[in-house]
Amino acid sequence: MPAKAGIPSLPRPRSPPRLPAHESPLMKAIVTVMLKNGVLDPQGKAIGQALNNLGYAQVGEVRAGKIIELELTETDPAAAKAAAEEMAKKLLANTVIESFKVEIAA
Amino acid sequence: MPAKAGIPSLPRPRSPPRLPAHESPLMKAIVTVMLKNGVLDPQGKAIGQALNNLGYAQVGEVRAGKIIELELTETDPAAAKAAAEEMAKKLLANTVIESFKVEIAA
Amino acid sequence: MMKAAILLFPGINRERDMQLAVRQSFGHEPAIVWHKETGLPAGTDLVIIPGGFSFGDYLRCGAMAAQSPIMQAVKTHAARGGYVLGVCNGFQILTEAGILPGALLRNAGLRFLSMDTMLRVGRTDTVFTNKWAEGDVFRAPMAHGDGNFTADSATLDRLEGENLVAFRYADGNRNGSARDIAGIFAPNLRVLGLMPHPENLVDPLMGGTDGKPLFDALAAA
Amino acid sequence: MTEINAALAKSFGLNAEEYGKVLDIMGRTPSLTELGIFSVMWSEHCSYKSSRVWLKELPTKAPWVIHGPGENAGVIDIGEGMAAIFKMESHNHPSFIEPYQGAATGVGGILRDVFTMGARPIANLNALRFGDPALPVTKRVVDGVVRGIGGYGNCVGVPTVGGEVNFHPAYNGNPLVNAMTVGIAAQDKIFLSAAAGIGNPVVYVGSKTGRDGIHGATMASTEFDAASEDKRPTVQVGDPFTEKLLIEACLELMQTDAIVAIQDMGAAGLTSSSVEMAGKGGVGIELDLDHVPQRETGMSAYEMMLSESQERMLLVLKPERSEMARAIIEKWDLDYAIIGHITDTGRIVVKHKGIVEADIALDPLAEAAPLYRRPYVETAKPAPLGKVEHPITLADALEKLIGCPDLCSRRWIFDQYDSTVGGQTVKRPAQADAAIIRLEGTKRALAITVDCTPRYCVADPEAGGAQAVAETWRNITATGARPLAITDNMNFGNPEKPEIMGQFVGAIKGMSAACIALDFPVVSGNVSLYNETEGRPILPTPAIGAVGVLEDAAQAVGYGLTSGLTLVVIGETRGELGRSLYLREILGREDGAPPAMDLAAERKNGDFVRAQILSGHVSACHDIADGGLLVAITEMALAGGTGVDLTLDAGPEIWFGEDQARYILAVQNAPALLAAAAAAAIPATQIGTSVNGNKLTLHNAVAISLTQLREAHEGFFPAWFA
Ligand SMILES: Nc1ncnc2c1ncn2[C@@H]1O[C@H](COP(=O)(O)OP(=O)(O)O)[C@@H](O)[C@H]1O
Ligand SMILES: [Mg+2]
Repeated sequence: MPAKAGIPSLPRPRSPPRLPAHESPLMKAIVTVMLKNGVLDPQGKAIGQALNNLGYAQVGEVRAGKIIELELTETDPAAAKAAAEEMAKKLLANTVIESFKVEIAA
Repeated sequence: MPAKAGIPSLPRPRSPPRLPAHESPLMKAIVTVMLKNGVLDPQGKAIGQALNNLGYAQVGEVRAGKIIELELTETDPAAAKAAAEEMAKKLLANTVIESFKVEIAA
Repeated sequence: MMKAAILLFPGINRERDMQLAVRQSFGHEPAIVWHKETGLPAGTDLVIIPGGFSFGDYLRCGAMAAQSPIMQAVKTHAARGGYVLGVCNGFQILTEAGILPGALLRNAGLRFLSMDTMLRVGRTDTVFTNKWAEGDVFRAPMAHGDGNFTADSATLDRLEGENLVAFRYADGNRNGSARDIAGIFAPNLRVLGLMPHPENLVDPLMGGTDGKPLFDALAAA
Repeated sequence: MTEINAALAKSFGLNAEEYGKVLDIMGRTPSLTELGIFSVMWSEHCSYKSSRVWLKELPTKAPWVIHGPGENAGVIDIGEGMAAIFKMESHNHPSFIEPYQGAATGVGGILRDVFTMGARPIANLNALRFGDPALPVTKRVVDGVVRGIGGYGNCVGVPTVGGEVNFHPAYNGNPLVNAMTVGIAAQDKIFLSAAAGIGNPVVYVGSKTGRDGIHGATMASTEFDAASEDKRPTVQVGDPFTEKLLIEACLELMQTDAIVAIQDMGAAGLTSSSVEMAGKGGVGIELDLDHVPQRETGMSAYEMMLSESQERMLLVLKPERSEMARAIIEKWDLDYAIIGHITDTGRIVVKHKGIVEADIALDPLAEAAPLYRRPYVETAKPAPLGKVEHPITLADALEKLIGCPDLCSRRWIFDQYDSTVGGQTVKRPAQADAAIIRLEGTKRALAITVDCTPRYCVADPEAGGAQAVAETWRNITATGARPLAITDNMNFGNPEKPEIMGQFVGAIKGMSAACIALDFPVVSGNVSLYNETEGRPILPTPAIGAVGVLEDAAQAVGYGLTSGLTLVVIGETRGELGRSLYLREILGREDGAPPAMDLAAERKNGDFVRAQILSGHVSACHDIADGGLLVAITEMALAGGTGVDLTLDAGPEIWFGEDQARYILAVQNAPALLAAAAAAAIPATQIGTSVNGNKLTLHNAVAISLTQLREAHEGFFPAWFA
């Protein structure tokens, strides 16, 4: 379509603008969030029971957690890890009930 | 959080009964379940936006998944892995929209 | 007369219910405040955080809303001794923001629970509960997937010891909440969070007026 | 490069003749994108090619109908300048492949059909049909569907207030998930989809486009077999949070004068929305796909045009309002993009990366769409049921019936649905024959219900079609509301089989007759064909959703009994057991003729009952349907927690027959009611009283404990999912 006068031709960038791809080497942070030991895990328990019922007698305790993979425009793995840890503390995990772990994959 | 009295810290074994602990060496299977590529991930999208809004401009795509840790009374890692894979296919992952990965930790 | 402000986060869906209850008891419209605001309307006495699924509750219930700009203002308001009422998602947001202790986990049965429940009133010397008598039992609809209140035993002991449990489930604990807790106060008794919805029973046509005393009490404060 | 030929067209669902028409219209070999556009626009789902000639027979007009079929949803006048906007839609195939997401996206889709017209959704309902509960797969599907409906509806904050559930082995490989949404708008603020204004921008709002559900519309138009497993990438994931934002953003934008036309992107996404908007407006449309917000990289024009990504809308805006519109949409964190403009060419032109990927004249695309008057054979009228033996006592039969999967309490289901959000729910599930939802700021309320009895439809589609309409009318009447109009969801097997087409035709005839007799027009609907698995069709299931109005919500009655009332049956009880649940559950038979329909009696009895309710003489009212008289009485006793003493001396035919056009009224003043009925020549029979206590006592002094009946009634689902 020949760009029609008055029609903006590109959707505007959304908050906040990110770096163009060639300037932003990607790093992946993998944040694993689990309920703390001692916090009852109804989901894990239900999964364990379901597996036992399916005949998997070898299944003992089951814990269910979340995994969040973040693509980060960072070059330094240590900086990436520190940033992801901050995000986990601030938002991704509720440290009242959950613990987390951050791993960096290039 | 200290375990509350009265809340058993382990789900009670259900049918079929398992071996007593001393006869059942433990192995841990970690099943990671993620949405398949191309499948919309509303959770990941919302988390990414929230992180951007918090000022983490370096965060690009975010994918959210589940992690399920199984305690298995198995001795052979290969058998444990095969069993966990079967469980994932059967119950833990919805293979219509999710893919999974199994790791064994002793 | 209290000046009330209802916070609106994206995904909140019981703001109209809350408006209706407030309008009926207060005789005037509450302000509606968008989550991206950084301040509350001047003269706000009571902040209400209604139920719903803020940000879809996609990470944890209330987690993302707790980080919204307006929550700084709510923290300041609470620290200054302002009144705050959080219902359902509002309660979850208050715990995620650290304004109330504990956390709300998935219901023990892992299913959404939508039904009436009976609540027993704890203390009645608060601005929220003074229209009830201690031990009164009243009906309130609940509608939540994550109402399983949890905290470490020291916190639970403290809540009980300081008489900060506002309401307990009186007809069975369906969601698994620790010590049957349905709602709690902050130590200054000016912040209340609870899971069930008194705002959904304030008119005979809704099936009863069991929840109205809460709003009448606030209106009279 | 894929070669475009008849074989490819066939794999897209176009037969040789249809592909021939495509070549005629194009005058050349179509591009892949063009072929994709033709195939989805001419799919059964979008073109109604097998059903259209018959749907025309349905009555669609009444003085209170504002928009009948043809718009995104039907619109009726409900007084005080307000309109109710409603529709029902199926998500059958997706719900079998992935029950949670299939059902969830079904709810999302029907919501969009309603709020796209300017209505705030105020109620959701669902009509569900599942296979044999003894099969593990049935349990998995029920669990997923119920969670999916709840997961979506609860999150968007629209109360789910009613529905129905049946089980039958005919649905084993093909469950039915029909979702209905009702919304409210001001009559002078209703938005339509006809595009207008040459040069006006075409605006995309909502979620980004991914490769979801490509060819979903085509898939919904073919039979199921084992190979369908491979079509799985078409599964879409619902995002109710984004839907909620979309509702609020659209309703906010609709308060301004920015919108010229608006249409949700449903089945066949961008293709059907753009083609229909331009087609209806008699204009042309040009799209530049470069501007389409994309979730994935490297998407082709074909993929973007056919994607069924959810939570998206297409708008035509006044150009001078587009920046204001952008501000509103972006405030709600949604994507906003101008992706094209309206032209005067009468063509749809699709460009991508500077290349014209499609250029099709809109008129022939619509007008030459296939239209089939498929051969059909009428279903033979079933032989009436002869005399039957009764192996067990009334008490035992009642206990068994009240706990069977088709009659047991649905509490386990509706307890997972938020039914009170919005603060306007006057009667929740299992309190009245229809849900009652108040209209904010007024005394008025709507009464809403969905119904169908497929076991009647399979025996006699015409009687079954009429019965489905009549039952919804009766359910609304039983609350005191005035029935206004219906929406339908026609779920049938493969229309290329004459006997299936015969079922369809019969159902339409029966529905039409009932609509006319009851002044109850059809204002919207949906057709779902090819509901077969390995050649075995479902029971014909014309699900009906209905809406009525009460001028004063406080006049609504429920069916829960209080003590001290007299029970009077209105309508004639002949004791027909053909196709009844008693016959199936107690005698293990599914034969005979379904109860005869007498539409004149239906109308007369119902008008009488409604008048009695509105004059304040009725404390509780229940229609008599599945399971018959004794089951209905038991439901009233259980709902009110009150005992019943029955004086009527009768056998199983009378107690369990499913004769139509009947109600049970519980009143203080029975003589007055009986006299009024006699004066109006309406059959009325006093059958007993409600009493303090915990027993249901039969005429022969046999007493059944309500506790025991309650356990049977409430037990099935919790035990199944324990
Ligand atoms: N799928 C469902 N979702 C929500 N409510 C339902 C569903 N199925 C049944 N219900 C509700 O449960 C109650 C009993 O259902 P049903 O026995 O089919 O009612 P009736 O025969 O009186 O129409 C009704 O209020 C109905 O709306
Ligand atoms: Mg019914």
